[in-house]
Formats: sequence, C-alpha cells, structure tokens
Amino acid sequence: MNALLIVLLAPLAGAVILALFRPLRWAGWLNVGVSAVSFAAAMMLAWTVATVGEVAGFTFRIDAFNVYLVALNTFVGLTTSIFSRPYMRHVCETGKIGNRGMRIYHSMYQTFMFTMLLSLTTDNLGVLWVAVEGATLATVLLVSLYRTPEAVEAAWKYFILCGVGIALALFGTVLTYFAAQQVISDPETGLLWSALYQRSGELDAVVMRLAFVFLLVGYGTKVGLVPMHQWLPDAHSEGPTPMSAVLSGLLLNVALYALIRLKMLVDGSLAGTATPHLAGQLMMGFGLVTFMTASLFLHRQRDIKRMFSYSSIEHMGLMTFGFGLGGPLATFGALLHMLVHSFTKSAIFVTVGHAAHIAGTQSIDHIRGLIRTQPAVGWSLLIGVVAIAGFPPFGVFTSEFLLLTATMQAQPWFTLPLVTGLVIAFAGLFRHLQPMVYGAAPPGQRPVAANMLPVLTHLGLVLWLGLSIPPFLTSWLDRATELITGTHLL
Amino acid sequence: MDHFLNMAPWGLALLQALLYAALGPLLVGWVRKVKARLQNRRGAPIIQPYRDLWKLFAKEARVAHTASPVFRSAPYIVFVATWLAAATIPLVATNLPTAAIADIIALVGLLALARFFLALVGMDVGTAFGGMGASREMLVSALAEPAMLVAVFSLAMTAHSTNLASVVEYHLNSGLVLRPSFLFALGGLLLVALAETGRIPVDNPATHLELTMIHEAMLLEYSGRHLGLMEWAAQIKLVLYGTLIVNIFFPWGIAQSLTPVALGVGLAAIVTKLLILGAALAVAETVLAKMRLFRVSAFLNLSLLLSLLGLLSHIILEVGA
Amino acid sequence: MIFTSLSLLQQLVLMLAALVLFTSFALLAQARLVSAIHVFAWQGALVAAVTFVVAMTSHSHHLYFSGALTLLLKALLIPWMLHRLTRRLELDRHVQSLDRPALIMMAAVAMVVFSYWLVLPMIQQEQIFTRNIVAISLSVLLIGLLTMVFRQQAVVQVLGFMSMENGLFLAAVSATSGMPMVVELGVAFDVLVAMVLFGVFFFQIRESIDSLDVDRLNRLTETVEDGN
Amino acid sequence: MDTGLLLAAFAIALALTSSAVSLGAGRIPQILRMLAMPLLGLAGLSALAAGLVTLVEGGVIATTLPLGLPWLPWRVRLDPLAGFFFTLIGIVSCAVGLYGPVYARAIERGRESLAALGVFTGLFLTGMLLVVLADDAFLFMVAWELMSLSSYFLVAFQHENGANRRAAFLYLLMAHIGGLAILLGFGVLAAFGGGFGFDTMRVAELPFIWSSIAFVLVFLGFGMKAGLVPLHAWLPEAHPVAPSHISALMSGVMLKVAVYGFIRVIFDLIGQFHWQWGVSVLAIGSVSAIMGVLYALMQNDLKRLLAYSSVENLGIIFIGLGLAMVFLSTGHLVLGSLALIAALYHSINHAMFKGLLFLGAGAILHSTHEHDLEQMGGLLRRMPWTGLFFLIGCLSISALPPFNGFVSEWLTFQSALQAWQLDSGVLRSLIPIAAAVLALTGALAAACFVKAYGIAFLGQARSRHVRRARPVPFGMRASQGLLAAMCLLLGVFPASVIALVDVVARQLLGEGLPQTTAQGWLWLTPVSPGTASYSAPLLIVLLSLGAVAVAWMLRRGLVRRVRHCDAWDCGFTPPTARMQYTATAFAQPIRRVFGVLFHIEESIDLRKGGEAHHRLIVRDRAWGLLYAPVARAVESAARRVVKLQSGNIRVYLGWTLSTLLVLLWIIS
Repeated sequence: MNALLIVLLAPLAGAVILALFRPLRWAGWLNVGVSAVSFAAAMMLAWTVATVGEVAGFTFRIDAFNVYLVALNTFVGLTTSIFSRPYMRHVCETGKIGNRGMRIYHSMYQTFMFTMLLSLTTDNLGVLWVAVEGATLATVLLVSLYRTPEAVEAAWKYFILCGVGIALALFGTVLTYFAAQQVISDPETGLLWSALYQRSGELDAVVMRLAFVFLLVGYGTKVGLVPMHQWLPDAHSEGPTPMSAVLSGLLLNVALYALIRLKMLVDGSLAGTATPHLAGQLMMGFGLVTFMTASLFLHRQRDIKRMFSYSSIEHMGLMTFGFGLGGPLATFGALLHMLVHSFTKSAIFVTVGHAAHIAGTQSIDHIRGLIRTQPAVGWSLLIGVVAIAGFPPFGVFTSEFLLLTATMQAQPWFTLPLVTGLVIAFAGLFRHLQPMVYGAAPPGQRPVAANMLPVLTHLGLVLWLGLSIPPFLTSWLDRATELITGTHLL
Repeated sequence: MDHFLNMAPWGLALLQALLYAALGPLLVGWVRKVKARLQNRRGAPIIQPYRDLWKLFAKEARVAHTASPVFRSAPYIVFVATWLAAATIPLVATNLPTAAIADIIALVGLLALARFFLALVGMDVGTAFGGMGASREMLVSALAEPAMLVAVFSLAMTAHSTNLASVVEYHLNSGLVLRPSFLFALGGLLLVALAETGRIPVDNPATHLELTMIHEAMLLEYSGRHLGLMEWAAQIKLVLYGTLIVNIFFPWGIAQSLTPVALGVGLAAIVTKLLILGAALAVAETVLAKMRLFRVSAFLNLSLLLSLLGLLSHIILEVGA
Repeated sequence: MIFTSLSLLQQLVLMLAALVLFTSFALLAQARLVSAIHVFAWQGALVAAVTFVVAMTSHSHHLYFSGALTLLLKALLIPWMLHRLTRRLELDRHVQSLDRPALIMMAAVAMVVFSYWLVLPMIQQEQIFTRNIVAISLSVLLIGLLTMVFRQQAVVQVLGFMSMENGLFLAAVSATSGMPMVVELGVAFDVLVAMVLFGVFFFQIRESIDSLDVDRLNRLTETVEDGN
Repeated sequence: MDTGLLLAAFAIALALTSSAVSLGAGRIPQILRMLAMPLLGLAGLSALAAGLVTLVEGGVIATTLPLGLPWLPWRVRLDPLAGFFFTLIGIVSCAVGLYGPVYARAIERGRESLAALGVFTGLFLTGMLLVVLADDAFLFMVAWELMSLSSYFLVAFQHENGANRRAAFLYLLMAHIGGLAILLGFGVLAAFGGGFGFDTMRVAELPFIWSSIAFVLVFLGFGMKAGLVPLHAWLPEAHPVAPSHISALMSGVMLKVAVYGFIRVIFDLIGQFHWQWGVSVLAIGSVSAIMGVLYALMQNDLKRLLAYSSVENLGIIFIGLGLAMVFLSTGHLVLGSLALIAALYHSINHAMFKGLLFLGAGAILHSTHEHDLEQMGGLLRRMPWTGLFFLIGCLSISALPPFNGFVSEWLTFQSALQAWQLDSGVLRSLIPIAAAVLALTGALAAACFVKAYGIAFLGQARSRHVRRARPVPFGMRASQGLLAAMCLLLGVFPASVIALVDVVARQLLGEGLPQTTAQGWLWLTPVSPGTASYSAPLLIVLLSLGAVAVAWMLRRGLVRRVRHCDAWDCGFTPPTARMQYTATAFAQPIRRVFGVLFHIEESIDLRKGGEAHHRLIVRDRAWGLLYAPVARAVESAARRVVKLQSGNIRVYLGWTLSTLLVLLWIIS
C-alpha cells in the first residue's frame, strides 16, 4: 500500500515542485529523479502483487493486469525522462521555448505520469474517467508547447476531439452506473469495477450494450481507433519528442486498458443474450479497420513523427483486435504486444528526436544519410523499425506470432487481412525509412550529442523478449490473462 | 557390368571407336561425291577428305596473338568428346562395354561439351565472325538439343531404357513393329541431325561467305592440326548422327554377339546403311536451299514438335492400351 | 406511459428536461455568439433546476450540492468566462448563421427520434420515466456534438462541447440520482480546467490564424499531393 | 549430446562469435579479416563436419533449448535431411571464409561499415543453420526471418547507391510476405496438429482441403524465397548488389534453405502427396527454369546474369521435387526417392557452382571494379586461375559431363523417363513435357554461359581498366578452387555421393535407392543397370586418355611448331577490341526467337551529326503483369484513405458522430 502511495504521490509532488522550481539545470535531473522514485516504487508494488496477490483499498485495486502496466509506465517514464533531460535542454537552447515553457513541460510531464498511474490504479470507473481526462488536459499544453501555428492547431484538435470522445465515454460511464444501480444499491460502490465485475452477470444487457458503444467510441478516440484517430498524428508530430514517446508508449495503452476493463463488464452482462461476444466483435472490427487504414496511411507520409504515430495507431489496432478476439492466447499475445510496442515505439520516438535534431527538420524528405552521419542513431532507428515491423528476433514478432496463431485458431479468415495489413505497413515504413538512414549524408550534417542509453535499454529488452520470455513475466502475463479471460493460458 | 574386366570386348570397343574415326572422312567424301554427281560434276575422289586431313596435320599451326589457352586446347577436347560420344553408340555390335559408360543423355551431354568449347573458341580470338558463329551455333543447338532429347525419350520410354544398346536390342527383339511414335521421332531426329551436323538447310558446309556461316565461322582462325582435328570431329559427328538414326530405327544386321561372323555382317550392314543415308543426304542437300537464320528456328520448332508428337503418341497410343 | 400517472415533481423534471432539449436546439441554431452564450447559461440553469427537483424527490443531500455546483459552474462561471473572453477577443458582435439551417434542424430532430428509438428496448424495472429522461439527455448529447460539427466558430464549438456535458449531467442526475461525490467533483474540476485551457487556446489560435474559424485550422493534413 | 549436434552447436556458436567480434571492427578494421572471417570459415567447417557425421550415422538427434516461449521452447533436431543441408551450407561457408578476408581488406579503407558486414554475415549464417536445425515452427520462423533480415542488411551494405536500396527494400518486402505465408502455413498445420512442434505436425492428419491450403501457403512462401517465377523479381535485383561472397551465400545457400524448408514441410511434416500438388510444383518449376535461363541470357551484368540463372536452377530443383511428389502420390516410392535425390543433388550442385561463379564474379569485380560484361574481355590471360575455375563453374552449370551439374540433370531426366510407370495418362504426358522444358533449359543455359565466359574471359579487353586486371590474392583463388574441386568431385563420384544422400530419402520416405550404388562407386545406375547407367569416373578417364593420346600422336607427327601471328579474320585488318561481338549481339538471335517472353524496348536514336545510337532495354514481364499493378493498387488505396485526414476538425467530429450513430444503430 505504501508503495502504491509513493507511486501516485511521487509524480504528483514532482509536478507541484517542478512547477515552482526555477533552476533549469536541475529541473531535468529532478524530473529523472522523481521518475526513478516512482519506478522503484512501482517495482516494489509489482513485487508485492507478485508475492501477496491483489492490493486493494481506498478505491484502489492493483492486480496482475494493472500492476504490469504500472511497471511499464513508470519504466518508460523513467527512460523517457532520461532522454528528455538533454533533449529539452537542447530545445531550450535553440530558443523554441523559454524558461516558462520548460517549467510547464516538466510539471506537465509529471502530472501526466500521475494521471496515467491514477487511471491505472483506481478501481472506480468514475475516477478512471477523471484521470484519463486529466491526462488529456495535462498533455494538451505539452502539445502546444512550441506555440507554432501547427502546434496550436494540433493541440486544439487534440483537445476538442479527445474532449468529445471522453465526454462520450463519460456518458457510457453514467449508463454503466445506471445499470449498476439496479444491482448495487450502495451509491459509493456502484462505480467500483471490482464490485461490478463480481455481479456483471446481473447488469442490464440493453443498457450495458448501449454504454459500451459510448465507451468504445469514447476511450477508442484516445486509443486512436480509426476513424476517431485524427488527433493522434497531429499531436504526436507537433509536440516535443519526449511527449510523443510517452503518448505512444503509455497514453494509448491506458486508454486501451480502460476499454478492456469495461469490456470485461459488458461481456459478463451480455453472456446470456443472443450476442454474447458483441463487445469483442466490435473491438475486432475497429481493430481491423484501424490496423488496415493506418498501414495504408504509412505510405503517404512526409513527417517522420507523423509516420511513427500512424504506426502506433496500427499497433493499437492490432492490440484492440487481439483483445477483441478474446481467448487466453490472443489476450496473452495482445498483452505482450502492448509491452513490446511500448518499449519499441518509445525507443523509436527517442531516436527520431535525435534524427530530427541531426537533420534540423522532421520532414522525411530532408532527413538523409543518418548512418553515415551518426551510426548510433541511424542503426538504432533502423533496428527499431525492424523490430516494430515484426521481425524476429525481436519481441514484436513473438506477440504478432501469438496473435496470428490465435486468429488462425479462432477466425482463420481474419488472418488474411491481418497479414495483408502487416505487409502494407511494413512496406510503408520501410519505403520512407530507407532513404533516411541509408545513403550519403547531406553536406554539413553533423552528429549531435545523443544519449542512446534509453534506446539501447528498450531495444535490448525487446530483443530479450523475442529470444525468451523470462518465467516471471510469463506467469505475470498469464495471471493478467486469467484475470481478463478467466482462463489460464499455461 | 559383368564383362567389365573382360579384355576382349574392350578391344572390340576400341576397334569400333577407331572405326568411327575412320568412317568419318569416308562418309563426308561419299556425300560430296554423290552431290557432285547429282550436280553433273565429277567431284573429288571419295578419299579426298582423308587427304585433306593428312595435309592439315602436316601443316604448321598458326595461333593469333589474342588467343588464350582455350584456343589451343579446345580442338583436343572437341575431338575427344565427339569421338567418345560416338564410341558409346553401337556401330557394329550392341553389347560393348563403352555403351554402358554413357547412355543417350550422357551422349547428348558429351556433344554439348564439344559444342560448348567450339562456341568458346569462336569467341576467343576476338573477331566479329567468330562471335557471330558462336551466337548462331548456340541458338541452333538450344533449339535442336531439346528436340533431340525428346525424340530420344520416346524411344527410351518404349524400351524402358536410355542405354542405347538396350534400345537397339529391344527393337531387334521385338521385331518389326510399326509405331507411330517412331515415325515422328525419326522425323524429328532427322531434322535435328541436319541442324547439328551443319548441313543444308541450316548451315552450308561448303560456304565461303562468312556472313552466312555458322560452324565454319567459329573455325575461321584455326589452321594446321587444330583445324584438322576440328574438321575430323565434325566428320565423326556426321557419322555419329547417321549411326544413331540408322541403328536405332533400322537396327537389323547389327551384331548381338561378338563372333567374327556376326561382326562381319554388322560391319557390312552399317556401311551399307550409312552409304544409303549419305546418298539421301546428298539428294536432300541438292534439292533444298539454305534458310535464313531466323527461319531456322521454325525449322527446329518443327523438329521439336515432331519429337513431342512422337512422345505423346507413344504415351497415348502405345502405352495407354 | 400515461403522463398523468407520474407525480407532479416527475412531470416537472420532464418539463425541465424538455426545456433543456429546446435550449440545445436554440444553441444549434443561434447565430449571435453572445445570445448563444446566454442560451447556454440558461441550459446550465435548467440542468441545475432538474438536479434540485430530483434532489427533492429522492431526498439525497449530495444532489443539492451537485445542483449548486452545476448552477455555479454551468450557469454562472463558464458563461461569465465566455463573456469575458468574447469581449477580450472582440467577438461580442460576432454573428454567423448555419449554412443550411432547415436541413440541420431536421438532422437534430432525427437525432431526438433516434435517441428515443435507442432507449426503447430498455425495459426499466421501475420507471419508464428514467428511460425517457435518458433519451432526452442522449439527444442533448448528440445535438451538442452536432453543434460542434456544424459550427465553425471555436467559441460555439466550446459551447457545443459544454452542452454535451450538460446532457451528461442531465443523465447522471435524473437517471442515476447523481454520481458518487468524488466523481462529480473530479468531473467538475476537469470541466473547469478545460474551460481555462479553452480560454488560453482561444488566444493562441487567434494569434496563429488571426481568427477563430476552426475551418482555417487546416495545416495538418495528409491530403496534400506529392511533389507539391 | 551427440557428436553431430555438438558440432552443429559449435558451428552456430562460431558464427555468432564471428558476428560478435565484428562489432569491434568499427574501431579496429583488421578484426574482420583476421578474426571474424576465419571464424566464419571455421563455422562452415564445423557445419560441414556436423552434416557429414549425421549423414554417415543416419540417426536423428533432437534436443530442447532454454529459449523461446515458455510453452513453446525452441527445439532443434538434426536428422539426415538437416545434415545434408548442413553439409551444403558448410562447404560454401568455408569458401566464403577464405574469400571474405581479401574482400574485407579491400574495403578497409572505404566508407562502408565493416562492423555491419561482419555482424550480419555471422547472423546470416546463424540464421541459415538454425532454420535447418529448427524442430518447431516458432524457432523456424525466428531463424527464417533472421536469415532474411540479416541478408537484407547485407544487400543494403553498399547503400550509397539508390538502386541497391531499392533492391534491398524489394527483397525485404518479398521476404516478409513469404515469411508470413509460411507462418500461415504452419498455422494451418498447427491447428490440426495441436501445437507448433514439428513432432505434432508430423502426426497430424489433415483433410485434403486444409492440407492443400497449407501446401499453397508454404509453396508460396518458400517459392518466393527460392525465386520461383513469377515471384522471382526481387532476386535478380537483390543478389547482385550484395558483396560477392554474400551473393554466393545468398544464391548458393539461402535459396537452398528455401528448398530445405519446402522439403521439410511437404515431405516431412505434411507427409501426404497429391498429384495436383506435384503437377503444380512441376509446372511452376518448369516455367521458372525456362524463364530464368532466358532472362539470364538477356543480362549484361554478370552478377545479374548469375542471379537469373539461380532462378533457372531453382526451377530445375523444383521440377525434381514436383516429380517426386507426383511419383509419391501414386505410390511409386522408389521413383519418388529418385526424383527427390535428383533435386537434393541439384541443390548441392547449384550451391557449389553458383557459389563458385559468384566468387569468380567477385574476383573480377575486385580486380577490375567492373560488372558489365560489355566492358570485359580477355580476362583469362590476366587472371588465369580465376579463368580456369570460372570455366569449371560454367561447364558445371551448363550440365556438361563429367561435371556435377550434369549428374543431377541426368538423374532428373532418369526419373522423368520413368513416367511410363504411372497409371494416369495425363500425368504420363505432362511429365515428358517437363522433361522437354528441362532439355531446352539445359541447352539455353549452355548458350548463356558460353556468352558469359566468352565475353568476359576470352577475346580482348573491351575497356582500359579491364585490360589492366591483375590476378586476385590467394584467398580468393583458394575459395574458388575449393568449390571448383567440389564441382569436379560431385561430378565424378556421383555413386558415392548418392550413397550418402540416400539416407535422407530413406529417413523421409522410408525407401531409398538400393539399386543406385549396387554396382559400386564406378557406376551410377539409378533404376537398374539395364535401364540406364553412367560412369563418370570412366568418362573422365577416357576423355583425358583420349586427349593425351591424340595430342601425343599429333606432337610426334609432322610439325610441332605453332606460329603466333595476328588474327586472320578473313583477311580484314587485325581486329580491334571494339570489333568483337558484344554480349548483346550474342544474345540477339535468342532474344528474337523468344521475343514474346520479354518486355523489349528497342529503338534507334538519331543524334546530331547523323550518329545513330541503338537503345535496347529488356525488362522482366513479371513487373508489368504482377508487381506494378499491386503497387499501384496499394498506392491508390493509400491515396484514398488519407482523405480521412482532411485537416478540418469539423469533419473529424463528423466522423466521430457518424461512427457513434452507426454503432448505436448496429447494436439495437
């Protein structure tokens, strides 16, 4: 419980302190420090959950599923903060933002982390909603940090679209509560997920079905499901790079997490009706459409960060499909995919930050010859994209293998669009990637000071997960799978 | 390979091989003679090719500065490969040990080996005519070789063997059977033989116009003993094809045992058959005109078609029953 | 359902809900920005009124609090902020009417019908009353979204967004007698922060495109052809 | 653990070590040639030993690795089939280990990243060895993609050239598609077998329709890797642009790994045969063989020519496999194993001579920096050893006796000629047609390599830098010599080789070829001595005896002198290098005869001053018929889809609204 408190309070306190903290030199380090503290606390929490089981209380509830995401969040938060320290200093030196901007950045970074962790750890669906909305509010300022017309536009779109989406999700939550009231009389526990899950079979199917549509569209907007995804590439491309890394690596996961929790309720409620798998089917449909559309989008990109944000959409689509498919294998695969995608994508965004820094632009057409200029950046980008494209021996291959396998067992014909999408996405990524990393460097292009530690850590982990999944992670994921699907995989 | 260590058949095989070498110039001389007669000329004596060879071997060989070692070794390879190929075809007797060394596919392979080097030397010195000859030769062979193999396949499938000796013996043992496949295969093989031995209408062995040459163009740079070997190899090749055709389709008379009488009869039979074939060739060459190069492909396609028809008719008409 | 079988207070709730719906329509069609803000303030007041009435019927104290919160936030504070903003942005004389008002109004009416049709299968255990109120709030929500789709003006978009929130509140209050306190507080806080941020963004947008016409926020697009 | 598996593990460990030490090559360039490449050669040696031990012992060893998924640990298994391919990989890797240091030395001062070369070469070899070793689908796929991916990096090694990048992209794309097809194929098998282990797949009983789906997927996947027409277009782009020893590995070995995969899945895992499958493999193989060789003939870039010729040879291998499948589907076990052995034999042969030829092309490139045939000429006198080895390669690949290419084609012919044993008339008539195609292919291959050798090594140099060519260092010559010797050995002692390979067929099909070697090492009699026999040792003895005898007699004869003089050339002035026949001219008759099959653009451009220039472009028809339409379709779909991102927020909101409404409508 203490660990949980530290996990939550560290970023909150960090946000407050960083908002007031003046000396810029140390702000970056402080940011790293706070992230490190929450990561350590998260590890302790994970250990507690692993040894003791669920941790619950104060309307918080930590089980195998969310502690896994908590650990992932704090880890990526830590590595990104390590990256962001020199990166943001550099941004500051170029005069893109001032001291105030830096304070906003650091403070909002921790606020964002806090809201993410809050939404993961809370048991209350209402608080979950509040936290996710809070995450939007925290990041919207980050998106417009540079104050360029594009950044403002992106932030506005992000704000409005996610605001609307999240409002719809709230309506879904209200409807859920409405259904819950018929079952649970106590208004205080009526929104507690664990209480609802225990009696999900009694929830009114019609209301829950209606609620799920709102929740799907609502949280789906945050997940980046097509056709509500439009904010995502804008926000990713215009905000500072560390923020893109955490958005792609974390926020999308959290939104998907919310969706899955709610799907579990809806599944329980619809179990006895004529369409017991409606939620899953809707998610599969959205996932597939998202996946295919995003992979086509990849082909027509001119901005490197936009491109990778479409790749995030694509992978979120795949995960949504996997969770929608249900069953232990698909769920396990999707959970693993969440993990490796976060690692890989945040590593890619970090590298992209360096690449854009080297070239002085985010335009794909003007980023050239990275390997020649700075092999570490060029190769990292290349390897990162190879990993995200699903090539072994990287972990993304493992999870895609599991997802494809599960699809083949449950819905063989769906493998065709999946495979087509994978190929199209791969082609889209590589056709743009190759000219950037290969070839002769433009004259005058110089290497930059880059901290490749986060990238190497992430890619190393992804490689490790591709070669062998350690037993503790397997049992961890398996417990999460059991939690979600009710059946063990192993 | 029971008689492998038996020396007598090997001696006979060697004799037969020598006979091939000896018959080569004779057949060419005969064809030229008949042709001259048909053209109302007296023509050179039949043994003129021997004299030519003798003269060539006695002459000094000249080699261009630009020639590589391939140029000087190729005549030996071409000659030996052709000769060895010929030696595997039953000429006088069927069950000679050489026949087992290479079956008909290997025979085609040996001929291809000879041709490979022939084409290489065409390109070796670096003249335009040589390259032209090599290019054309490879076109002709590319079309002729499959035709030949397919023609042979229908025979081989009939006899269930690709060993020529077995094929010949099978036909002798089964007596006179009218097989449509044989007719087509014979047609195909005849056309192939014309093309492969460089006869009219594909090539003109007597031409003096470089631009129309195929075989001769590749030999333009040769002189002396090298030229002699190349010419001799070509003559052996003519006998080889002749023997192949007459002994497979009309095997009668060939010796099936190694007794002197049988061998004598075999020798007489093969000489007669070759003389008849040579005369037919002379007649054909007199009536036909040489084709343009790109008509040759049509000509050879016809032979491939005939061979395929032979194969198919074998499968449909002769086995299916 | 026989309307007269309902209690007077319930009738009042339905009455007020209908008025909320009407204000949604008004908001959709209102050409003058300042009037739209007024309409929105009225809508907030009506929702607060509904909350009070429900609080009276269900005797739940925290609903009073929630109603007060709504009144404060939606009927007073936010309209006031918007007013101030429009004045500072010199938009108080801004007038912009819908392109095809008849068509859009038909669409909004269709939304209402659709919402009703949606909630029909909800066979509520106790009250058909709640079902209908859900239909109304759903319509308010959808019309709010429709407002955002059809109005180019950023401030009006925000009004649409807020009116969606009002729809939500309506549903939360009338169908479920209010959400748990912590949630309500959180939501209210979020709405407030959102409003502040909206204010910040109005200025930023204004600064970058010299207008608040959201149609002109179109730099970020994929549809530019190659080789432009 | 058994010797074979130990050696195999050792080979993989060495390859990985080579890869790991190469990381240091960025700092110390010498590491690559001093350490990494020799290690690679040793890895090859170890693999060769592992393969030979397995083939001689004929046993099956399997074990589990502590890697992979918890419920799907990586399993490895070394059986005779794997052993055979280990041998094949080992030999070529040895040669590459000899060749590599010289190449590495040449680029040490260049801008290319030596570390990348070393790392990915090691990984490439690791991947190939692991594919062969894998005993479950997961490890197989991991190793397979590792192989594709590392070879992709090697193709993109000289990435400054845009064409190389495009080739690499196309290569990886196709490899990805192929890999996914294989994955799906495994998925079907796993669904029926109940697991991704090969042992469960082996015992699974599939209904015809599902096994056919698996067959199609697997054939697609492996066929794509093997470069079968029409999925071959990447191959002639990608193979030539890699460093030459990598091209040798790719063409010589990696394509064989695809063959391995096909054999493993179809003959071992699915284990059922249907004549429909056999006929389709036969047809695709035949088309590949003929198209491959025709396109090879049209190439003027030596390495491209070799790459297209790989398409041809893979076609021949698949003809063999198709024959095997047809025979096996009708219960002719002996004939099936004959055709299978023919295919295997051609696999190892192709590995040898294509490896040799690519290394030869690499030697030319090393010495002259030239890959265009039109600029070459007269290299035999400049580089005599390379010239000799290249000639052996050309003779082997043209299927000329007594070299190895002939043996495998002969075996394929022999099995095709046994078609009369089949009951179905359709099959009986289809197989000889395939044999005819094979014959045509062989003849055209000879034409192709006459062209390659004649233009490159004979005649006179067509450019200045080629005239100044120097012999290559010992390592390059030794690597070629090794493979040339293998070509000769495999050609001269086929019976002994088949005695070794026989165990593969016995283990896979339960039936070998007892007759083949019954007559001892001297005679090759696949079915029976009466049916067909071939004695390569005697042939080569007689050939050399005859040549020596003739030479001896002539030398003893009348004139020994040879006078050197200018070329006669029918009395024209002594020919210059520019008067020689060109590669394009050489191929012209065949281009004209088979013109329909090519996409030819030919024109005469008149320039000012009355100068006329002949322009000729021969393109692969596959581009226009298959690749371009797919690319266009994706492009236009993408163009349509991006309209979603129009930039107008109201439209975005409209999408949200309509999605919501549609969903609401759907659920109620």
